[in-house]
Amino acid sequence: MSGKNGHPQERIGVYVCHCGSNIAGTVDVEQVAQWAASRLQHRGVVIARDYKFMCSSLGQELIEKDIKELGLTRVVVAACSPHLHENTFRTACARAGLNPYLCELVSIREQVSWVHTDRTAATMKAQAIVAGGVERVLHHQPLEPLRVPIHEATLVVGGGIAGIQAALEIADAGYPVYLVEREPSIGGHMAQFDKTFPTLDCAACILTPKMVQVGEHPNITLLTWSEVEKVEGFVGNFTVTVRKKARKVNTDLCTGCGICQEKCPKKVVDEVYEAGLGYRKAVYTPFPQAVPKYPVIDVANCIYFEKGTCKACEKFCPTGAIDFNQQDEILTLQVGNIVLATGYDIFDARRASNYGYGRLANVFTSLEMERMCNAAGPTGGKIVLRDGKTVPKTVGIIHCVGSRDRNFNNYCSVICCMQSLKFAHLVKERTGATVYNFYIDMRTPFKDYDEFYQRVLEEGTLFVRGKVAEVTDAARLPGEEGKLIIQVEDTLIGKQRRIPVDMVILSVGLEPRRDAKEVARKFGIACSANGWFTERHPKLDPVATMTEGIFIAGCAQGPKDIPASVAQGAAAAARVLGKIRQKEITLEPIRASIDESKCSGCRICNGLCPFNAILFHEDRMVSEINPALCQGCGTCVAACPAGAISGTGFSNEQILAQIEGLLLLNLEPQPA
Amino acid sequence: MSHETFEPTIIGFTCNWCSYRAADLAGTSRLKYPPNIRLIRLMCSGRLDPTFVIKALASGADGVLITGCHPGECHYLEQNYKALRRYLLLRRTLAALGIEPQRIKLVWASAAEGAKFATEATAFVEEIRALGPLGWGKSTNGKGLEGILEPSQKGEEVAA
Amino acid sequence: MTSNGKPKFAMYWAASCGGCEIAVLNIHEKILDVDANFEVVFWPVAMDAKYKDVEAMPDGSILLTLFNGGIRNSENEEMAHLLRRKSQILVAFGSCACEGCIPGLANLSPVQEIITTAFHTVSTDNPDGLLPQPEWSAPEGELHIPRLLPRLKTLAEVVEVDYYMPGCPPESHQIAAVIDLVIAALQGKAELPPKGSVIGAGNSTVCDECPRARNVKTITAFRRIQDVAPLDPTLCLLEQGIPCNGPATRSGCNARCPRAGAQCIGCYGPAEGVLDYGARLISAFASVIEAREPEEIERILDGIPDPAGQFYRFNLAGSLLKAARTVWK
Amino acid sequence: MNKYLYYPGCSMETSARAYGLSIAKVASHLGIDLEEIDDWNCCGATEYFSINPIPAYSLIARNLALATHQANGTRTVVAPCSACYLNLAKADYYMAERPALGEKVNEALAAGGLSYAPGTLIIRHLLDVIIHDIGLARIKQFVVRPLYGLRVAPYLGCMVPRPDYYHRWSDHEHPIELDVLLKALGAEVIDFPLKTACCGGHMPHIGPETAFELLRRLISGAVQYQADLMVTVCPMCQLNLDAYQGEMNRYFGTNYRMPIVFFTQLMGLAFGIEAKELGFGLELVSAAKALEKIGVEAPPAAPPARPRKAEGLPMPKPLPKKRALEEEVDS
Amino acid sequence: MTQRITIDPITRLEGHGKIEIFLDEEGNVANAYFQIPELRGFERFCVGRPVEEMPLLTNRICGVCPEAHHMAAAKAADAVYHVDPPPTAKKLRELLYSAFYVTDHTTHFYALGGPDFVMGPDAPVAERNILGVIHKVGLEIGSKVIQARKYGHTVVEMIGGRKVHPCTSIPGGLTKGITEEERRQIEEMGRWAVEFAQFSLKLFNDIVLSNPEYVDLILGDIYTHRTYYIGTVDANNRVNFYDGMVSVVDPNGRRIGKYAPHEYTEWIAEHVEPWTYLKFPYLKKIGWKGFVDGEDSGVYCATPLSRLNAADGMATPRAQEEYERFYATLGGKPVHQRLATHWARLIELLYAAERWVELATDPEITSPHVHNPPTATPTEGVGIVEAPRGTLTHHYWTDERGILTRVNLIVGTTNNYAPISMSIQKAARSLIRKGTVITEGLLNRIEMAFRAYDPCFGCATHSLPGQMPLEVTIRNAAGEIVEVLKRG
Repeated sequence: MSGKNGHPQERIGVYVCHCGSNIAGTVDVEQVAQWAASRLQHRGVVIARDYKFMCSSLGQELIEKDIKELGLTRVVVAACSPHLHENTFRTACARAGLNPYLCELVSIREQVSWVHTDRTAATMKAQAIVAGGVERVLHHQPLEPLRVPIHEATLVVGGGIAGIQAALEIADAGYPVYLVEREPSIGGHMAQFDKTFPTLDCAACILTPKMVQVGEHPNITLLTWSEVEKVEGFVGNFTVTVRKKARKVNTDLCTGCGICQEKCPKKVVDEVYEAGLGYRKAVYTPFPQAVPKYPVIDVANCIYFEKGTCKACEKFCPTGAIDFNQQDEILTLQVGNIVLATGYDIFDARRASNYGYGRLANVFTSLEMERMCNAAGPTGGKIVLRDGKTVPKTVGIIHCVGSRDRNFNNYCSVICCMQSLKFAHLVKERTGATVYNFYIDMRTPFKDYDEFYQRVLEEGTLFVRGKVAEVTDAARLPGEEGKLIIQVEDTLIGKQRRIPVDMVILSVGLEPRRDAKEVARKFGIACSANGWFTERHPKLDPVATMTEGIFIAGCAQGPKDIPASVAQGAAAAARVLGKIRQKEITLEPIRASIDESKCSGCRICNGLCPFNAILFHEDRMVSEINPALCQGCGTCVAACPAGAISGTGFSNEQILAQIEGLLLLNLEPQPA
Repeated sequence: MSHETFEPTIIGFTCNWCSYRAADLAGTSRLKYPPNIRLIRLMCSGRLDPTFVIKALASGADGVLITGCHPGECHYLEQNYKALRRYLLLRRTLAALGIEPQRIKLVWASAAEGAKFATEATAFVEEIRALGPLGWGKSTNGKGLEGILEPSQKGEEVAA
Repeated sequence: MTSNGKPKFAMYWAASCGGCEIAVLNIHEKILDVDANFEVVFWPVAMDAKYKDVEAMPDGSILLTLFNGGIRNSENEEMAHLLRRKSQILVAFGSCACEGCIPGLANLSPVQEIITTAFHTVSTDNPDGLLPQPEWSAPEGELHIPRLLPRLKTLAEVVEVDYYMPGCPPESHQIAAVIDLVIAALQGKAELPPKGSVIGAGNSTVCDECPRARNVKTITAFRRIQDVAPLDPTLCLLEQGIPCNGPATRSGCNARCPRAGAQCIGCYGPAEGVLDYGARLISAFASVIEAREPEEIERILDGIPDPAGQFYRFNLAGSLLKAARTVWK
Repeated sequence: MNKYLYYPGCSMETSARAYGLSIAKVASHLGIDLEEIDDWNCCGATEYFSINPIPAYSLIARNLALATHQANGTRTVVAPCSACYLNLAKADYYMAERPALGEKVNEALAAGGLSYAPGTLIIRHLLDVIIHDIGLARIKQFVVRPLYGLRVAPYLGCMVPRPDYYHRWSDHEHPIELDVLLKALGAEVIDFPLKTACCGGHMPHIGPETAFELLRRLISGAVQYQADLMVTVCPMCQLNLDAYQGEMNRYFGTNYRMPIVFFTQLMGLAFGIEAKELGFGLELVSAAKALEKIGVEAPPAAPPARPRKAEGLPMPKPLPKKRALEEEVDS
Repeated sequence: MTQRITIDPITRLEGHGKIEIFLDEEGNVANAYFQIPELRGFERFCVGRPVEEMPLLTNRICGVCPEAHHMAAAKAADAVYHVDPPPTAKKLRELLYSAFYVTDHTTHFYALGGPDFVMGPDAPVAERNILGVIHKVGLEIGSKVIQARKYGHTVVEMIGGRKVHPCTSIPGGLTKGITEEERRQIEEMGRWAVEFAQFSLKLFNDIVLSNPEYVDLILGDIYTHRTYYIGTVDANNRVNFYDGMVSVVDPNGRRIGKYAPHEYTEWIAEHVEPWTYLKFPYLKKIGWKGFVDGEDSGVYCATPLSRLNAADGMATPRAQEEYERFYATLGGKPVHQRLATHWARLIELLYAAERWVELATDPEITSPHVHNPPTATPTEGVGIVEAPRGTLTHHYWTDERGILTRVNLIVGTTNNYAPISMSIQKAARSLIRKGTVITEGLLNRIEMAFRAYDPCFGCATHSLPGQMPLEVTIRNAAGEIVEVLKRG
């Protein structure tokens, strides 16, 4: 093994840190240094020092001095975790003219002094770790960090409030943005809402101005009724393929007058915008303030596309904008960064069949309720039963439907409590009905939220603490006939209760988009088990992902309310702008490469790379790795049966040598 | 070495993003585990080449602990599944060579699971202690494999 | 062949099957070049030779020795040392000398077990359970047979080796090429490769020479060759589920077995710079298995009923572990 | 011809003879070949579980073991009784889930030279088999005397849809398998909210008052919905609702006369089989009056699956799994 | 006074041997032990391997006759899986095998056994080898010899995938067939091989049979043993190498029976001596009576000579002629003179070549249907072929997955261990006498004694590889070493 035959030509310096008493308290650092100097001399160790705080400027200067005066060619620092100070010592070496990657930082604090108590054992382990570092560093090679220029444009996926915010921030900073939205209009869920808690200001009133801004912004290319099909490339240089679905409406001619919608004879239940509670036409804009204003023809439901006749819209369109032959367009975008704000789906209340949604007419979901309350909604803002006229006298609002429930989702959906309070208020305000809230725990954090709770309490809404067992129309006691009976254990009085109501509102939870996992795969980012996109760090890096250049915002990352979504949108934008301003980014030069002369073209590695960095040349029958796409995980290095793939920074030689070191295989015989 | 006093030597492989950080967290949280385990940092459990494990065992380690991100949380998306597969096949092969498969162990630990790392490490050291020395060379004699070749070479000839 | 100042050539077999000798004879006409350019001083299988002469020769007086066979008993070891002393260039010739080959599988069990098994087969008439004895006093006197080493060793484990020439046996065209090279070097027309290199083999693995069509590898099941019917004559065997060792086995044989519809069993040993053949193969096979759930993976792995044999068929003695644990104990 | 192993259970010959008779008729009509398991024993529908699980499970497993020996060509065991179905399924499931239990049970079985490997058999309820193996489409073809005008309350009880180890049912709270079957027969099916509520189980013996309340809820529910009769899939439900209806009336001073019949009996009728052969008349609360209605022809067109009012707000569609069944019956 | 001469190592036989000779008071030979110091453990380490690998693993028992092990293993594996390969597969295997026989017998005659005759037993050592032969008989013939081996190997490679250690036989047949183009070449080479075989017989005739000194040597008592003989024969009791029943004849040439592979344990048993790693097979029905010949001793012989003795003739015309001439010349069946084995070998060479052509011209031979996938559960099976050096028996037991649980091998040369030992003893007795001046040639004659068997201890010692030079140690009655006769 190359580790054994040694590298006499290398001159290694070993530096053992006391870290005050953090290390020295448990490890005999002087001993470790002396040991290294004697037992590892024949491995090239020319100097081994211990010092109070290696990371201090004095400590660093010590290293720099030795590099210069002793002509060190390798440096091993035994101190804290590389995640803390690797950079510090690398830069120190660089200052002294030594390639920073010829320095190895091994942890004898997190891995030794802080986790062990026996001084002798700890010291011995520290020695082993140092030996490992020395053996390893012998095989280090000088490396240059990779520099990649960053394309100025940014792709924002999802036109909800988070995406809108991100797009505007970046565009306002003067950089081009592509905003891709699946639906005919941007606006997302917020556009469906009536009021927003806790301030009760009208969602449309605060959202539409932003939507209009987006629509008009010179730096924003708005691509609605479009979906991302493919993402290739890497931070700074993504190539994105977008399918712009055929609107069947020529947007250059369309004025958005809406005549086509009036004249269209085909009525369709609007499952998306009206949450299934209302109707739209086969040619439609989801709502009056839609941005862009242009309608789309819903081919699946259009009579013309079904039967070949009708064309009412075409007949009446004053500008002849209807174009039945319009085809999908495929666009290729060059962008440097990507923000994913793809939002959420609501929990499908039909799954909790004990609450009877879908079977019992007067059980509604919170989203249906939003539409019902909305002045622009199917009932013009009137709160009525499914029959469309009867005003409810008693209303039950059930919290945590599909959330905090092991049968469905264990997590808390964050918004339901406040939303339920909002409905309680609206229902009271508009119908004067008696309102019950059935909750497990009230969760009203953040500014002015709990105040709102107090207010609703004062308004006389009744709160029952308990998880509802079932909603049924099976009357059993006098007074229950024709009502919906809510069976619940009131845990505050410890009694089973049957509460007859006219209307039930299910405060349904938030779930990841049905296709979240697929999207994650498409963009090469990670998903948590239940499908929320995973952030790089839950606290310190909440909007970045493990994949350089791809950021996340809003509910795609996890349930959150409007303020939080907006904040994240802005945060993601800030991160993107930061990158753009760097002009280029440097990547750790930890990369795999293939020695073509050794590659047998067996294609074992071809399918292993999640970043598609490995390409196969049919002509030469060899594989090749694109260094810019490679993220350096080393899976292919480990998999190559021909040993044709090597990885910088973590080469076989380095690891094997470190193993020998850790096992103290190549020690100078004990001086007698 | 007799069983009571047997102190196993264990090599642990960690991935840069989850389990190494878990180890760091164990440290910063001052959680204790036995000093028998010495860690090597890889970028990803997918980098784990079975050669490393065999090399460690052949060079005097009594056990090898392999750690990585939880399935579905791999920094590199799904490379830890490759680690899982290699681990399962390697175990079978080692077993066929008479090495107790329990001497290598795969543990998932997220960056937040410092405590889990410490408990798993402690548990593993005990498991290996119970199994006794592996006997492929002694880590401390400075010669690795040869270390145990010597005795067998002294008694080179075996009575047929 | 009379001594005539020609450089001296020797070929010797230790624990081997003789296939290497045959492979050398199979260079056919080339054998005459050997005759023309070398004085063959020692080659038991092909000629009467003088052991004492070998001993008598000055150290380093043999230019080239092809040593085949593994080191199974002390005599093998002595011969290895003797020929090392006498030879300028000592070549570990063939899989046995390089990495132990099939006989190396003996390192899966203790030598005692091996002997006991051999002397208790169905056809053995051995009521008293007799076993061969190193010393035995026959009525006429003492008889001796050598004792066996506890495990089979590779040549490099007992002496320093200049070159390695893998293969079971090495392909004749490779042998011919090497002989040409040495002759050319003798005439100063060529450079010999640096000591310790592998000669007479390719730099890549068997797939490199295999004509079979290949796709991105994914394995959903391993299958035994006799169960695969019909065998696709043009598609990669591994992709047909047959555990072919080609991807990890050094090239140089021109992918003979895969060409003939049989999976590569690995006789050319590990590729350049590979430390442990089995480990590479384990890693490669496991990496491309199409499954995520442990149960599912285990189910697929059941398709490899004999991992030790599959991954260390030729390489056990030369692997990092060298032998099964029972042998070390 | 669909072939199944048949586990009748103890009630077919006694309290639920009507069920037994009608099953025989309907099965041969639909070409369902039910091969009775030889020497079957009690399904273990006792309180024994709470005393000592091993004998309880062994008792059940014996039936499964016997079934495997007989299983030539088929792996499916059909039980018409919900309790039998549940217990057999339960044994199969837990023997697999808890290997330790499996071993113990097999030790016990070994005494009789038997053994059972969990998962070998598929245990299904008769209703499930009829819906999914025969299919509503084919059933419709057999209907010669549609049950037009008969208003029925489909009642499953608790043991068929729960815990539903193998996810066979469309819903645990409100499965619609029985509903669509009866619709296929031409009956007018009410959306009976209590279709999986408790029938009282063993309570009539232990705490009659409790049992009566439970029965009252069910029967009054069916009455509210103006059902002509209740349709069950379980001998115990049928027994409780039928046999204790009188006492329940006495207890509450009510006067309900709700006939309780087995779904197979109605199938038989719709197929044109004579009422007597289907065991009608064996029930205590006579179904005669209800049956007269079927004599009445000139039926109203079978009501649509889910009436959607012209005005008012649209209802959400049911989940795909249910929709499929409904579409099949509507088609 | 003691004289010492040294021969070392024993040469020109594949594998190794060691001879101990004890003298009595008069200095005459009291006893001679022929020891085999090796044992490779295939019976042990093949356990646990999948049975389909045996044709590949057991190849490595012997690189001189891997084809024999490949075939025996393949046939045993077929039996284990209870599967019958398609006719074409069987014919291709036999074709490969015939071509191999040509190569192997050629190698032995010209490179190993021949030199003793061609160069003469007393010729200078340095010349008593294949190159010597080539020098003597002329390069033109030398290249013929090389050609013969080359052609044989080419066919082995075409059908077996490799020149040495073929790889195409699997349970149920072969992994591939041959093309018409290949068939044509094979036929061509076959026809050449027939001529070469005839040429070789003529050469033997001219150099050996026409030399009274050699004829005496052959017919002389030194190399004669009246033992039993076995050999595989076809339905018509003609010699067959690949398939058939094993025929057993007694020292008077009477056939005492024939056995099928799975019956071998009823006929063959192996005797154990503690002073050697090799076992001594003998005929169970007759029993082990020690190293003696005659009707009462179970010692038998399995060589080309034995095969001729055990059969009623050859299955091809020219070989049949030679067969008849053979017995006519040597005075009828059975022939007990071991040195006649060299002649018998050449007759087999001719048969193999003729069979080669027969099969190459078989209409079915190019059919693509060469594999019947096994369907039955694997259990146990025996495969027998005639290896050039004797009847080769492979016997496997597997579990239901076809993983070997037990293996038994009785290898060609092993059959002849007892007779070889006897030949050596006899040679020693008759050649080493008080006051005998032991010459190079004389020691070579001792070697000739067993070289006739073309013993392959690479094979025989399948049970554990290891090199072991032959040394003849002579001890006096006191057990002191009188001399160590090492070759050289």
